[in-house]
Amino acid sequence: MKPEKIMVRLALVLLVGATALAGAASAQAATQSEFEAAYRAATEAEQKASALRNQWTPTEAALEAAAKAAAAKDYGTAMDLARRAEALAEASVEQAKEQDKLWQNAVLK
Amino acid sequence: MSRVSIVTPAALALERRLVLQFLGVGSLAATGLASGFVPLARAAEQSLAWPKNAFAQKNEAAALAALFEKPIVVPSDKVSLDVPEIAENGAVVPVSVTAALPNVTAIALLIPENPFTLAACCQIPEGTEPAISCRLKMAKTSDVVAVVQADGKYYSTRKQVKVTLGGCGG
Amino acid sequence: MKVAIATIGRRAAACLVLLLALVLPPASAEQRIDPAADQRAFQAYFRQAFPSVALNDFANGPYAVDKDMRKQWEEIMQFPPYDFALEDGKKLFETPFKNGKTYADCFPQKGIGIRQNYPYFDRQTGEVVTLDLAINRCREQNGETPLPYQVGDMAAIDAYMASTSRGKPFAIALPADPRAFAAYEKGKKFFYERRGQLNFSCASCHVQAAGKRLRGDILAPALGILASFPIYRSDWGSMGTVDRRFISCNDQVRSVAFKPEDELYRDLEYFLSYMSNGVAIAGPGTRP
Amino acid sequence: MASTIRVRAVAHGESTEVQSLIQHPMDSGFVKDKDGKLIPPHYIETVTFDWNGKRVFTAFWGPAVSKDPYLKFSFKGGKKGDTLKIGWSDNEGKSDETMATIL
Repeated sequence: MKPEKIMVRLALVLLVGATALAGAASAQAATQSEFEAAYRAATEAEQKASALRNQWTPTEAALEAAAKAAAAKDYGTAMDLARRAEALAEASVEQAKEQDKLWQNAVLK
Repeated sequence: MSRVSIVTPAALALERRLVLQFLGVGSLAATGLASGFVPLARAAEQSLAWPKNAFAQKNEAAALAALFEKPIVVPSDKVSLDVPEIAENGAVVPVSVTAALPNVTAIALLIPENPFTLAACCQIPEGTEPAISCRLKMAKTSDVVAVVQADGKYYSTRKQVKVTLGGCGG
Repeated sequence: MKVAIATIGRRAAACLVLLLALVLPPASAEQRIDPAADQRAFQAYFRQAFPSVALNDFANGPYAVDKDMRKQWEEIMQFPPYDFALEDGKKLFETPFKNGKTYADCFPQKGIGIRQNYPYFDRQTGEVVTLDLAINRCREQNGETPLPYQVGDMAAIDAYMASTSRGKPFAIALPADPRAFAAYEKGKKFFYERRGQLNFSCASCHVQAAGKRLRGDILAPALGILASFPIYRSDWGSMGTVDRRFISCNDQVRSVAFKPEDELYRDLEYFLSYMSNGVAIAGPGTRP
Repeated sequence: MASTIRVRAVAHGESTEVQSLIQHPMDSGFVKDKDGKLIPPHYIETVTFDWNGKRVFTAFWGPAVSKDPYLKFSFKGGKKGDTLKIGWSDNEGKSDETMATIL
């Protein structure tokens, strides 16, 4: 095999290995307080969505799963779920703001 | 187990033999009681026992064999089956069967793709028209098979009904 | 220096204009919102999209726009599964409350043949009142506990009251009251606004895709879509009211549904019913 | 308790058309309830129709028959005013019976 190919392959392996490690590391390192911060951010975003009366069911499901994972002390999973919930909540807030204007375009005139 | 033959008085002798054989079987009490009727004493009438074994079968041949004692079933255009092409809902599929045959004594409806194949079976006494309508449940896309017993012979037809969920899911 | 003054002048003028625009009242709610024009456009769209469908047939949703579905419906209508609920509804409607009164004492024309006027805008309370809300308010005024919404007795009473209005065209009134127009507009917005993770609006299915297939279902056109309520859906295996349908639709597009009789649901029902003025009531109905 | 059987029997010339709708869950045993528990099978097994003491129809049903089952058939004979007896029994030993007048 050509040396360059080997080098590329080696680099790839290292890269993959590193991210996996980082992922695992972040899972263990996510402490309760980090989870709670992420969870708070998610619930605040969801409250904004609720105020706009535009919550999504997957957000609620992710929040619930995050709380359950945290209760089981699995803060890594809980952290990921809380972040996912926040992203979903933000998206639903965005949707509500956009639709506030865009709905007029769909009206039968 | 209970091999009850759904036949006209013509085969009554056979019927009586089955009834006697059936009486000997332990499960009679359960079946008799479960159906809430006093079925079997009146051998003159077609027997009333619910064909438990036939309803327990998981494929067409086994269900028919259990119901009609190994019938030879011949596809026939004399049996017409009215079913939708696409079921609006698998829980309520309207099915109508009409048989342009004389001396029809029973009509059975089978759905091979259902967990249990035999869906329903009706006894048609002398003087009753050989045509029924009912509503069946279908687990998924499947043939609906109608088998008609007339003069001790068996005629069938089948049509596929497409079944799928509605809406855009949860 | 002169340049600076000029730019300040120009900027001040711009602010002034901006201020004026804010101060001047925006065109008053009535002019901008024109429900009658909306209704004409709405009905015209569906009459053109489904030229062979008679106005009253729009009450039959998917069965008005798909032959195979209609055939199955006609067979099921020979002995409709809502028969039991309809009979229960009549009995419930006629059973007196503990104080001896009945629903007939709460409703105009003793509650018979009035479903086509609901929902209406109540100018005293300034809100949209649907038939279900009126039923529960009648119960509360007579010392009875309100019925749970969506199913059961409420759906049965709806079924009976709807049956007494069969053939009477929807006649939803829109009083010249800015609050009524506002409620109407909020309902209209809800109907056209995309929601949920699937990012659909009611219009995505019941306007743009009306008559088309969504897996096993044929999507009902929005015109006349409430005329057959309450409906016995094979999918539910029981009766359901408008609330139950709104909530199940929201769930499907992964939007968190509101409580039954939420203000927005009532406004949506008000908008949808007003759009269907002229379509005869055909409830109770059966659906897939 | 109101009857669970609705019947519409109409005489047409020399035959009578019978339609019936029976209030029954017809649980197949394959459906889960809200909490994910399987609802046990509970379905009508036998339905009989008698006109003036003569058995005119018997249906044997399994779990594949729809909820609130419907049936239509017709038989030669029967005139306005005759009575029709309908009875059903299910796999839990429950049953119901009613008399209907031919219209």
